Amino acid sequence: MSDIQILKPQKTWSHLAARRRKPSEYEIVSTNLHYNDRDAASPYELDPGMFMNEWYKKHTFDTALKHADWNAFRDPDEVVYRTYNLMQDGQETYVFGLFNQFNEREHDKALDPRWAGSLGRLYAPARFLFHALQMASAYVGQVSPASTLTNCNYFQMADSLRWLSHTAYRTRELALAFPDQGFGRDERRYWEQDPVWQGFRELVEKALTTWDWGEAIVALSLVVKPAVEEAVLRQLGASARHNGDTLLGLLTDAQLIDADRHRRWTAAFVAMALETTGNLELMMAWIACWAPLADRAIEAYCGALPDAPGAADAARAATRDIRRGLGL
Amino acid sequence: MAVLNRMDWYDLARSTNWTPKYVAEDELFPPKLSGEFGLPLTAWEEYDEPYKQTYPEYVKVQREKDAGAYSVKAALERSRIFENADPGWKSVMKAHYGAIARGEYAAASAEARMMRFSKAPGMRNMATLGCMDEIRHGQMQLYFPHEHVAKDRQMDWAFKAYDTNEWAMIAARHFFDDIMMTRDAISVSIMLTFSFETGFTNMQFLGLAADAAEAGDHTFANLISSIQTDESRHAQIGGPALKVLIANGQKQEAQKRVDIALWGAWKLFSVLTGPIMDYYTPLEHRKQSFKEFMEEWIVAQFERALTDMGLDLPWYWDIFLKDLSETHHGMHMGSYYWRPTVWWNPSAGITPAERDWLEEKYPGWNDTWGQCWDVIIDNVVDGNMAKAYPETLPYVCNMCQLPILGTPGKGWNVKDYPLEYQGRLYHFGSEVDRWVFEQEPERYAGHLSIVDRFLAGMIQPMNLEGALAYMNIGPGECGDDAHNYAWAEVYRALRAERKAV
Amino acid sequence: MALFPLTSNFEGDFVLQLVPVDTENTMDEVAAAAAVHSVGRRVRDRPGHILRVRRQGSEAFLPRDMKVAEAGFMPTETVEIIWQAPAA
Amino acid sequence: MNTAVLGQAYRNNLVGPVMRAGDLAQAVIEAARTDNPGKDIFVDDKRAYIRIHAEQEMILRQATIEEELGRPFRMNDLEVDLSSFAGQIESGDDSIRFYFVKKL
Repeated sequence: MSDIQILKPQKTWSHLAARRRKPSEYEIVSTNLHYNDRDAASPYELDPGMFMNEWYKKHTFDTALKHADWNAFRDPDEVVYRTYNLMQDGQETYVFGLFNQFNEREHDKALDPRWAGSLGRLYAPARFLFHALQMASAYVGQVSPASTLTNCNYFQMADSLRWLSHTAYRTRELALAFPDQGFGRDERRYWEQDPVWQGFRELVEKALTTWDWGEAIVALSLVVKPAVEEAVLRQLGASARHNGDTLLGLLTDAQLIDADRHRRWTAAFVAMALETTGNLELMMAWIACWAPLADRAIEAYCGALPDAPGAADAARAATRDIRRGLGL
Repeated sequence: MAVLNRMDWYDLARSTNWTPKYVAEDELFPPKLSGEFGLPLTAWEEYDEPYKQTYPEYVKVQREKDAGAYSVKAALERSRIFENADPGWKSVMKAHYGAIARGEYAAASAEARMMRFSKAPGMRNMATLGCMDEIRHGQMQLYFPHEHVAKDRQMDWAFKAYDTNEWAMIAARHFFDDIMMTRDAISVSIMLTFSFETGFTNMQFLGLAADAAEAGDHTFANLISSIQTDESRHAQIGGPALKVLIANGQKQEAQKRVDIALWGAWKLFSVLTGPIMDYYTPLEHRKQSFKEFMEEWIVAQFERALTDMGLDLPWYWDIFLKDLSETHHGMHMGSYYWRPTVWWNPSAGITPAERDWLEEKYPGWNDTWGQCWDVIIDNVVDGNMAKAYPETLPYVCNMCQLPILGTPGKGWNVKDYPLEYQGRLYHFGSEVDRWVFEQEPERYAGHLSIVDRFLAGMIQPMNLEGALAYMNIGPGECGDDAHNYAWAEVYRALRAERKAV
Repeated sequence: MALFPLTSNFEGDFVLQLVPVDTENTMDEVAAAAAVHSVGRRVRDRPGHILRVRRQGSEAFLPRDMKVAEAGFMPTETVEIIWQAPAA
Repeated sequence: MNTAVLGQAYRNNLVGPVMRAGDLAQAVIEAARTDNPGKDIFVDDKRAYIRIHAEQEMILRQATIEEELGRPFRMNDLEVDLSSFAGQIESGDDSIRFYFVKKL
């Protein structure tokens, strides 16, 4: 046999070698990493009919949200693990610097006790909500059909833990400043019983039990997260500033930097999804189904924010603007 | 400084369980994904992770770790360690990266399953960090070998291996898919983090680092030992889950999962780590034998920890101890004899000096594996290469997917462990492999081993060329002797000496 | 006449191997087919010895002229190929 | 070694860190001696990693390591070089403890 071609070394992985552009560090370490798309009958190397194989066949590969090559997705920020920590260590140094400074200046002692009461009811319980975002991102990540999408969701999961951690930290500080306001004790009760949270609770409980990857990512990234970020970060932050709580305003600003990054990859994802005929209508239908829940959540929550008369309308409009900006 | 200590606010960050109202608890935490142990949310709130870490601590420490690993890599890039390395050592790196890198990335999704579906809030936060760790391990172990990809086509397999039906990769996927990709959150914590990561990853990431340091490959030693610092944290996810299960009368279920995972890990390491430690690593750089590393990490450290948790030694403990001196010699002989089917160049590792070392570490080696190697050596020395390559397939185990083998020569004990199940005849490499199958046949029964696929006509043409094509291993990639049979010269000289006498 | 897969466990060798035989082959022919993949590869020839076939777990050899079709094997069943000294 | 001896290897009570080589490992060795008075500290240097063990229990304190290093050190910075450990672990704000519950 004289026609045997001996394979020669190439400049990069063979799956990237055909392209003209030199691959970036991001592409070398992030693309095409899942191996569960090798065999349509059996994502995992076990009995094709076993539970988890059926789960992935149904919820990942048979979703109605179609694209010929999800692996072509690229995070516009090209975040890799190494740069994530660089970036977030810097951000955490900033935030903990704020905590330190404001604590030294006895910021909490200057807060109006009535505002402290509002924080106990409207801020501290948010750790449950942020944790729900953490869980939802973990799910969407593990069922995403491309590693580049998975990674965006896992970094988003870690960012949600970051928000939760800030909230827990501030809850403890506020407990020290206002020992009789129930900080560190009453959050679960507020989250489970107070009407201001029930909209968000219903929204995330339902989002967390949406198993189809396509619907889950649309619900989380285009409905749930925008609603949470516009109401519980932006509008809460504005209300905080109005009530002399500069620290919370600065904190939510810092967290919104993460949210902006999440929105950039979401925009790239939506643009890619819209390349396939039928996805527009499908995504619009999912949004139409989820948005009323989110609107009710925003209404209930923002309606209770002190000194924030237009908060609900502003937050709801902002979620619409985000989607409209993406062609949805 | 006016910042709180970690423990002032740590508990609040893991007080995140709530009672769902708009969906049922079993919908929020489906038993098949959360673990079918019948324990409610409140039972899992007792879970207390012993190795605590917060988000700000995490990003700081991890940034520092990466700064270390990447700067060592950058500093040593010009020292041409790869180019100058012994071919046996290059094979160590190729086997390692191919079998490990994307498996670690996949583990991120196993961690994400614990994050989403565990009912223990502490576990959910630790698994969030564990998931991030595994992204690190996947990405670093792709970035580091990538610098060698232009020098050696086989290095492409650091990425490509997981996409192929190469037989060792079928085995690797079968194991990892079984213990981490297809299990519920609690089982993942027991099988992946407790059984695999507190046990076996130490073998690959520290034992091998010791050899790498001896071999002068400081980039690799530094990389893998740095990876293990993450493992040592998130591997602690499983321990407290075991304690919760034991406290709630679920010891048998916990023990079974440990026993299944430990055995599968052992089989995979017998083919991956055993040969590279005892045959590929140049003799002068071997810190300890594979068996000695196993004794240090698995018997003395892991099994001791397991008994401290309140679990028992696996029921197959005696079989395991016996196999520690045997199985990997067969795995090495198999991957050497069938070397065109692997993506690295196996080092034979059987010069007289190496055989003396093997005989010292494994008394009786010459009378057993040595007997088979004598025949292989004669064929190579005589130039009878047709006989030094295979013409059929080894029969592989329907559980571990590795050749069914045993001790040859004077200690011949090779045995099949068959099982007829629903009209199909399955073959297993040991009593334990068969036992694993019998625990949950529905997980495994419909899977086809590479031999099953061959017999089903899925591999065409039905010869070595067809098999190589099926395994996606091309000319320029498939393995051959690491040293191009240079070792045969030693035996030629010995023959000449004997004739002269 | 039909192709029939057996698994060979060859005395002195280290691994089971797939050996395709024919239903019309005798046990001597099965042993010879198995030997191709072991003898002179990893197992030294034993001049003067013959090779016998038995089921795993059985002490008794199958008759040398028994055909595969008559032996009642399941496809891929493991057979042991054992050296027999000339005197035996 | 025969399997009977090998099989007994788990019957030990040694606990403590397995550190990557470097100045932190050296500081931990010294801190182990200081923080565990009256205990023998076993050090096994394998070049790429160093076992630092004691019988049944070992405590390491942040302040002691900081003193040995001569620079600021936070307890969780130990993780940078803590590749593995024998025993169970208990991590606190300013100390870390390795221990076994059972004595074999």
